[in-house]
Amino acid sequence: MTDDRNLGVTIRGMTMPNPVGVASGAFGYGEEYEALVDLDALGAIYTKAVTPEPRPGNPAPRLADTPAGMLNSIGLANPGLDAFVADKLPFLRGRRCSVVVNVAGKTEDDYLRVVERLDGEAGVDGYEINVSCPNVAHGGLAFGTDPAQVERLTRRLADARSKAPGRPIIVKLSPNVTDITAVAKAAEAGGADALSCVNTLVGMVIDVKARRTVLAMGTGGLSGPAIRPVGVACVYKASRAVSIPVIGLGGIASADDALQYLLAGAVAVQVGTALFSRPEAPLEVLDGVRAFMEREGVGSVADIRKLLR
Amino acid sequence: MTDDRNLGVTIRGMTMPNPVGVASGAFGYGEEYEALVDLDALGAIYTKAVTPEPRPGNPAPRLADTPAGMLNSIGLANPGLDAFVADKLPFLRGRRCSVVVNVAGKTEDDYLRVVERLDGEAGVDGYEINVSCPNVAHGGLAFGTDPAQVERLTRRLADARSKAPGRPIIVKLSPNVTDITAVAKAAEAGGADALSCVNTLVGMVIDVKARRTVLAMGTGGLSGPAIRPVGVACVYKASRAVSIPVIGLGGIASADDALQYLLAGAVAVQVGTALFSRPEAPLEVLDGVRAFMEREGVGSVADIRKLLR
Amino acid sequence: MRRFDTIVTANRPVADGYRELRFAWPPDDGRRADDGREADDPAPGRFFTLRAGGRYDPALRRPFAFSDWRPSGRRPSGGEDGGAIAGEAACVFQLRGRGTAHLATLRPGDSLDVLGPLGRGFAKPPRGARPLLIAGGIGVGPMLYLAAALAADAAAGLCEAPILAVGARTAALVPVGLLPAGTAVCTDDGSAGFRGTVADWLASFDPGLPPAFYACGPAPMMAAVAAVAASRRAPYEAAVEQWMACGVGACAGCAVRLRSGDYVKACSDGPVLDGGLVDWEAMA
Amino acid sequence: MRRFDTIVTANRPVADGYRELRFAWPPDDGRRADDGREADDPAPGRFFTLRAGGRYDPALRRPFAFSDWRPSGRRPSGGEDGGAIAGEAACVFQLRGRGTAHLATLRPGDSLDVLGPLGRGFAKPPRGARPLLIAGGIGVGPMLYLAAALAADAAAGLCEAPILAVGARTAALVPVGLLPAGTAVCTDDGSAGFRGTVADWLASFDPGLPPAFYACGPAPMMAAVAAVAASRRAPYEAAVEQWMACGVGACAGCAVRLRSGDYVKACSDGPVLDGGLVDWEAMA
Ligand SMILES: Cc1cc2nc3c(=O)[nH]c(=O)nc-3n(C[C@H](O)[C@H](O)[C@H](O)COP(=O)(O)OP(=O)(O)OC[C@H]3O[C@@H](n4cnc5c(N)ncnc54)[C@H](O)[C@@H]3O)c2cc1C
Ligand SMILES: Cc1cc2nc3c(=O)[nH]c(=O)nc-3n(C[C@H](O)[C@H](O)[C@H](O)COP(=O)(O)OP(=O)(O)OC[C@H]3O[C@@H](n4cnc5c(N)ncnc54)[C@H](O)[C@@H]3O)c2cc1C
Ligand SMILES: Cc1cc2nc3c(=O)[nH]c(=O)nc-3n(C[C@H](O)[C@H](O)[C@H](O)COP(=O)(O)O)c2cc1C
Ligand SMILES: Cc1cc2nc3c(=O)[nH]c(=O)nc-3n(C[C@H](O)[C@H](O)[C@H](O)COP(=O)(O)O)c2cc1C
Ligand code: FES
Ligand code: FES
Repeated sequence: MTDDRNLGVTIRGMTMPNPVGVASGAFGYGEEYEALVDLDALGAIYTKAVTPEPRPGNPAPRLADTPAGMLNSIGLANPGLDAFVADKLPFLRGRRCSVVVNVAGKTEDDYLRVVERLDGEAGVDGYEINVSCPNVAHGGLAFGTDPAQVERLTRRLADARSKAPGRPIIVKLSPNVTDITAVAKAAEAGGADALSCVNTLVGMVIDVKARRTVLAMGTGGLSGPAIRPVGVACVYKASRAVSIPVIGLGGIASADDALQYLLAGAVAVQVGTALFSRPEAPLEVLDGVRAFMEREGVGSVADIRKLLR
Repeated sequence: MTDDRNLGVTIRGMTMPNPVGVASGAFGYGEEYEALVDLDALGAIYTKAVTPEPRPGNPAPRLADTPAGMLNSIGLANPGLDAFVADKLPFLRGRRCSVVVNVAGKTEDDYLRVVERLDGEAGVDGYEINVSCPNVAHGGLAFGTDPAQVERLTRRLADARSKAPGRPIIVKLSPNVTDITAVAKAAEAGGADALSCVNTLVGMVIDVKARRTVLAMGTGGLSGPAIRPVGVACVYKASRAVSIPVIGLGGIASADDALQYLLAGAVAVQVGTALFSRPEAPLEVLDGVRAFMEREGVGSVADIRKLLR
Repeated sequence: MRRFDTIVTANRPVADGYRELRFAWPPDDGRRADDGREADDPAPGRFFTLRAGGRYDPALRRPFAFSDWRPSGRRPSGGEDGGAIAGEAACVFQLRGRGTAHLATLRPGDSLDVLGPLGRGFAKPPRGARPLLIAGGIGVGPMLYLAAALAADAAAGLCEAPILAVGARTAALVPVGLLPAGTAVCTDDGSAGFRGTVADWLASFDPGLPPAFYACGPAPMMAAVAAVAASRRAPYEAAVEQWMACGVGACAGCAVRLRSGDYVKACSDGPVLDGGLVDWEAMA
Repeated sequence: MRRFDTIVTANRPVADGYRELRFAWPPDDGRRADDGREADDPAPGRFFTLRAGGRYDPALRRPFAFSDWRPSGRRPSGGEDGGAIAGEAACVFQLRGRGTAHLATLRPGDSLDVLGPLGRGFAKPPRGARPLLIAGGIGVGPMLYLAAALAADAAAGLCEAPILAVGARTAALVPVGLLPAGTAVCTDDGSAGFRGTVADWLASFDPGLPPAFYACGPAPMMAAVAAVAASRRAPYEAAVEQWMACGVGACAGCAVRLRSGDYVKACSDGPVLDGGLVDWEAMA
């Protein structure tokens, strides 16, 4: 039997007990799912985005149903940095799983403020930099689509990390780009410790009867199994373009889905949308990955990719 | 009752009898589907890509099943320009529906050769320029992702059109770009008469048991209902960025799906992957669009978009 | 709150385009607590979500309000089966789209994937107030359940007897077989009961006592009740409807706009909200 | 060839992980023509595709070979029902993934969406040749049908009697109930019949007459038969398997590589191909 220590994944100073995390925005700040999921069995909780100021979020409706997927336009709704530290972090502190705070903002300085403040707080194990948020305007396009800006932001964040130098900077990439390897390389050049891949695709659903977009904001982010082939292709390409680890996500609902990402080159995965359908999905994914490793005699999660022919 | 003439869609010198066509690559050269679909009831047949030389296509397997979609890596398999004219065009000639030839190639000159030769042949009503084919390498990326090259190619094709100046040049856009409006504007600037939107998304499926990609080529093009929200968003954006007409496609399986595209800004639609599941889908789509126009009292297809709130 | 797989016990049409779905409720779940607000109490106004199709399509579960709930137990008298009473829950659902189309195909014995109970239910009426229950469309399920619960409370002397009014476009849309005796039926076309909307009916109705409003239905109806409740300075417990993803307060997807401009979560702050605070215009 | 909606008539397990699905074949469809190659003739080796799930998920239909087909007709003797015989078709399918998992849930009376008949079937054996039919795994369905058709032809003096060999890993995977008398069963573990692969069995078998090979099964088996057929300079009608999208020759998705390097379409050039020409290595 594989020793469970072999399931651990280390990124800079953070060691996740296992490779299966829950994706930002799908799991709130953990507490909400406590009755449904054994949090201590997870590899990591990636929190809902934290911005310096509280954000009410976008107008409603914010959700739409799509074939094998969904759209969301939550709009980074969150209580803000102070309330996160006061009200949400205490619950997360002391969990067995790693706690990665998803960081967002309107400006580069916003991101810095969040990381600098959290560096002084115990209970945070790493940062996931949400440069792929459609709400952060930059020349009309989303922030994370410009390699130069991604590199600069990453460098500033990596440099700012003084009090808690062991905490990894994980840059979360958008699939809405012509060439994801250019953004991946830019993040690596800026000093990112890892990438996570992918955020949502831009999509729209129109309510034909009502003759308007279902989402109040028009477009939103497409997630769920529908986008899994896109995510797997992105991870395959990104993991071959950089030498830092890549965390895979997008449409993972079963162990087989997660193993596609791990074979494609990821060292860990996140489960997002599937939580809504089946809260225990991440634990089932973990069981399946563990069983695969035992069956195939793989010593560590990062070795799974070597099995791809 | 709406007079059927109101269903017609005119692009340059081509008038499609109705707005519902069948997408390139999903309907061969028409003949294959003759037993299953009344071709004369279609608005247009967009042929499988035609290249100057015959192409055997990519190694097999070329297909993969995905959630609410599929991947293909056919690789522009086609009998070549001469065989197309000799063996395929005669069947298409004289159909009541418009015949739009999907044009592809390795170089700009390849595209020119196809259009120049076909300009001398009766039975072709327009050209759909497949600049979004992942097989046409250009600096490591697909051709259709570089606005400057799209503009130049479009201009060369538009200028070359001498014998049959009425035939529209329809540039088919890729969704695999950071900013689809930039490519749309480039095509318009180059003299395109219309755009079609979207081609497939890049995706990958890994067969975990076999530990290899399902497609022999690794990645392929994702199509089907899974990508519909992406296509609708692209049409919404592209149709607001240009003043030439936009033809919408991507995951259309029902009239409601087509109406989403028409409300988003398209003047016509194409049905691709849904044909595989239900060959009569385009005719059902047409019936539904006609019924919608009657119910809503819309005089022409192009007016449907005005109904969007 | 728990996700569990159970068994459909009944699925039958109750009006044009409406069905009642009943399913087994696990014996160890949902013991009703005394304060009526316990996490596992399937109280009136609370809801559950169903997987309505394949494993991941639709990706979003579908929320439905309890229209009935009975815990498992034992008859004190015993009997052939040892007096076992199986637990059961139900909802009344309208056929709308692909999720409910799938639910309509379920047969007794089919498996059902349930997550619940979720959300905040209805508060008890103030002492001495007349509970006025207004249901429209898909709102009929939760109001039936509330009407039954309040009738039982009233019989036990805990509150005044409730009055239930059900509105529909036409008679065929009213699940008459499910309505308790004395229900005021209102139809827009006058094909049954009072001709007009429930709001019209309300305007002409004298509850005798100070009213306490409870409602669930389409936004215009909810807004009309809000106006009446405001004019009578009466409490208004309003069950809202909004697209949901997680159902547990984690995703902020089910935002409902309040008149203050703030957003609350339908799934965890609601679905029962103070109807006077909700921005009903934004819901339409 | 036609897409039509019909009704499941039977769906039962026939071996571990294998089921036989039977469904009504429309009366006006698939009259068998004399040359056995007519567009609407559900001849052995030809196939149909099924929608195996929701309206668009899976997006690709699933192909299955006919394992049986009976046209509708009338008994000359008449009878209570006027002598009506309903048409029926069948396949034997293996549970592999989500599509076949869905098919396994179908019950008699359920609706079924069929597109067919498709593709090219098996050619008749040359006169005086012994038809040797080799089936492995999911290849058993079409070979059963071919065996029955050739047995009938033989009875009518049109060809020699066929010999059917079925290979499987172990006895539990063999649909014994469906096999005609005299079938050679081969199991890798020797749990039934001949111990070894069908290729091993073939090597030791003397057909008496010059053989004509027919096979459907996994690529390694198909390759082994190709080797034997080549060494005996015998014809080899091989039914191939490949992912399909359109099923009608339009999409070029079902490419099968020949040893020449060319590609043919499994759906319209095949599924029955000259087994000596196929690049079996590329199929593995
Ligand atoms: C707390 C709560 C309790 C509910 N209780 C009931 C009930 O007891 N009986 C009942 O019939 N319905 C109830 N609903 C609504 C029910 O969830 C939807 O009708 C159902 O999800 C529709 O699914 P569908 O796949 O059939 O329709 P879809 O095809 O998904 O949708 C059809 C249309 O219905 C609308 N819609 C779907 N779901 C919602 C939703 N959750 N909120 C707002 N609009 C929606 C959409 O605008 C869409 O256009 C409740 C909703 C909530 C939030
Ligand atoms: C002409 C033809 C006739 C066939 N006849 C039969 C038959 O009589 N009985 C039978 O059991 N099966 C038959 N098959 C195979 C059958 O189509 C597949 O087993 C079925 O589609 C699997 O669907 P699924 O959704 O259950 O599996 P999926 O989850 O889609 O696939 C499971 C695995 O099966 C493989 N697979 C699926 N479909 C195919 C395919 N078409 N070609 C190659 N590999 C595939 C894939 O590699 C995949 O990993 C035939 C295939 C063809 C092309
Ligand atoms: C409701 C919702 C909210 C999300 N919020 C965030 C967020 O705040 N920050 C972020 O980086 N990603 C966010 N995402 C994106 C997910 O983390 C993930 O990248 C994406 O959904 C793809 O994974 P999935 O298909 O498993 O859901 C959100 C996704 C959903 C569905
Ligand atoms: C099997 C297959 C082959 C295709 N071949 C072509 C092609 O030759 N040229 C082209 O422009 N698009 C091709 N496409 C893309 C489609 O025309 C269409 O843009 C895409 O599939 C999205 O539409 P859909 O979801 O309705 O299929 C092909 C798609 C499929 C599925
Ligand atoms: S549905 Fe997720 S917060 Fe309400
Ligand atoms: S499946 Fe389309 S050509 Fe064979």
